[in-house]
Amino acid sequence: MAEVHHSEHIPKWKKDEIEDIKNLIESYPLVGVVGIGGIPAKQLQSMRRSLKDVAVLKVSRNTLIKRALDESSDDIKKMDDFIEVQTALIFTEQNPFKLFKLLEKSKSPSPIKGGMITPNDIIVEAGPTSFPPGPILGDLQAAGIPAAIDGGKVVVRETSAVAKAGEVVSQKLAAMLTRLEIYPLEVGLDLRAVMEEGSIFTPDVLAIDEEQVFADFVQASQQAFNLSVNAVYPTSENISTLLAKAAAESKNLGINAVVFEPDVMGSLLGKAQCEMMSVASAASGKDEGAVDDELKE
Amino acid sequence: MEYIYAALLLHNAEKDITEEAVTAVLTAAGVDVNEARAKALVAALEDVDIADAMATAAVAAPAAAAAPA
Amino acid sequence: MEYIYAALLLHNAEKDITEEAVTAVLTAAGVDVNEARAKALVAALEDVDIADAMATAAVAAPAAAAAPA
Amino acid sequence: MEYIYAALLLHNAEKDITEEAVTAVLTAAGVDVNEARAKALVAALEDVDIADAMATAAVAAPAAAAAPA
Amino acid sequence: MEYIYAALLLHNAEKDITEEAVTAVLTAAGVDVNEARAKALVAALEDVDIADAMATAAVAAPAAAAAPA
Amino acid sequence: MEYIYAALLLHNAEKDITEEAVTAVLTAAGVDVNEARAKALVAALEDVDIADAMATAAVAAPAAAAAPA
Amino acid sequence: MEYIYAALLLHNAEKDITEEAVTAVLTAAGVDVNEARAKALVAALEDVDIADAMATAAVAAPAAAAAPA
Repeated sequence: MAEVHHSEHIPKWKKDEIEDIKNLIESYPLVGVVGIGGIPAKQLQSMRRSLKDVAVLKVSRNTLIKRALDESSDDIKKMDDFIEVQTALIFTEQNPFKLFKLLEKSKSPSPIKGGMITPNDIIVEAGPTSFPPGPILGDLQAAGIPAAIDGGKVVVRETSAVAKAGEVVSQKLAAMLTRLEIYPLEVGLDLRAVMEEGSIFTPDVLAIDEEQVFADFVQASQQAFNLSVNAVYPTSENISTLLAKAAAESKNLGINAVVFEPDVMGSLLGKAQCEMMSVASAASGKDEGAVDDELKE
Repeated sequence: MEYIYAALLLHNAEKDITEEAVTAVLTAAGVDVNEARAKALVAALEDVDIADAMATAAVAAPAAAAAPA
Repeated sequence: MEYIYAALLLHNAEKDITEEAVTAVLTAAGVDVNEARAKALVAALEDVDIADAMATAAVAAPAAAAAPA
Repeated sequence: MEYIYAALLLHNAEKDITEEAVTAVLTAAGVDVNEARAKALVAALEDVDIADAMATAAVAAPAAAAAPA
Repeated sequence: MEYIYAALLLHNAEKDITEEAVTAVLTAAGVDVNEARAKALVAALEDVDIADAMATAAVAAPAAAAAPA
Repeated sequence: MEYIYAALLLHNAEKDITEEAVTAVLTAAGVDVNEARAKALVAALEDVDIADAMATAAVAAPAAAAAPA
Repeated sequence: MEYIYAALLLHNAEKDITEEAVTAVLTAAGVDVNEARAKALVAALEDVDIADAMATAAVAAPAAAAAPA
């Protein structure tokens, strides 16, 4: 793969390829570097097709990509840092955040192959499997998966991490994980960086916390509503609350200040009655003869 | 609330709640009666069925209780 | 209940709740006062914190209201 | 409730709640003012912290809730 | 809130809540009326059933939650 | 509520909330600005501590006697 | 929060929330617009329903209000 042709005589197809990439760089406001490791050729084709209306995916050799970047602007040259292993370029007129979301959504779980390094811990959960007893039991155990027979089925006895992030996954384990339908990898176009107008955006910036955005909108709407009511700026949205607030304040004042208005008399009478009952109860607790019979129920 | 207690006292004693009666009760309790409040009380109670209002108060309680303190 | 209202009236008016005071208020309301009851009430209330009991009423209400309908 | 609305209007506008002010506001609203009610309102509010009283949930205590067992 | 109270007052008095009426009530209260605010109030009330709003909104008050700054 | 949002935006950006500023923001948003509403907004916010007002829950004061259902 | 307010303003005015629109509103408010933030907001709105958020705000209120003080 690592073809190192530093000679002056570059074949024409390579020159054309470099020119092609440079043209793309010039025609799109946004250039992204994506990792395409682990994507089967067929899947890559279908991804390319599904992106057709949004972005152009250009798969090429890293040496040619680098050459094209180097021959473009100084800004674009900075994207060199992200060219490693299996790489493609993506070109779009899209908002980089939208592009990132789109590519993230295109990722799907995929089996890991023997000899590969797992990017995250691989956990095998305790529980039944679909296998009847047989040689598979030994294979699972040999791969380090705590399998046993239970009720005529192969089961995983306990949940355990069978490989830690950064470890190489053995052939045996990889095969068993696949049979258990455990797919530790996320395969898809992995956006490493995009450049737009000289600025580089990496996934840590591109990943939007949508829950936070939603929460911000909730908070902002509340703040706006609070302000509108507290500043008494009547609108069709808050007028009911303003009226209710005024009505409640009026009622409170009427009762608390004992203002004899027909609308609060019921409340005042109820309050008095309740107080009377309570005091009567306290008094009869001391001496039953202190209250009349109608209060003794 | 003295005025209200006086009114309920009269109501319970099955007396008419008039300005004079309210004033008499309050005066007997040593309260300096405000004529306007006594008048207003009687006027406000004119169209209120006290027995009814007290029964309604019991029903209104859950609504009142729902309001946070 | 008239006796209690009389007591509450006196309490609200910040007067002492004595047999004489209760009798005076009730008499002003046209109530034929039962001396023994007035005595008993005054004695019973001697040991009652009326303000407290009234406040309890307010607290008890929401609790009762919280009970399922 | 119009008397109370008038009072709160004045309170919110940081004006004194006097009989004259209440009467003026009500009259401007086309209300036929009852002198006694206006007087009674002013008397009732005399010693009241209005800001407090309007913000404090008044407990309209129910009759039943506190009934002795 | 004085504008709102003016509206409630007019509503209670069964008068139309117009800019003129609101202005008249507020002026009577000694308030320096802001024409734009009176207009905004009248506009906001255009499609609202006031009696309804007073009764229901107390039960389902919208958007409270003290938002952290 | 657009006017309120415009005000909050200006407040957050630490700009003065003037009729001109509000109008500029709304116009930029493609809103056909109503002069009276912009004026009313500025007037309403004049003496308001906005940070406070936006953080204070705008619930109707808990009412005592919400009408029984 | 300026970006959020700008978006709410546009939403309320029934305008499309595009990068250009957000930028225009913020610029009119005198805010130095960060292009990336505007872009991020617009991208986020693909999956965030503002009407939903506003409804949540309104629903959250009574719950908050019901919490004991």
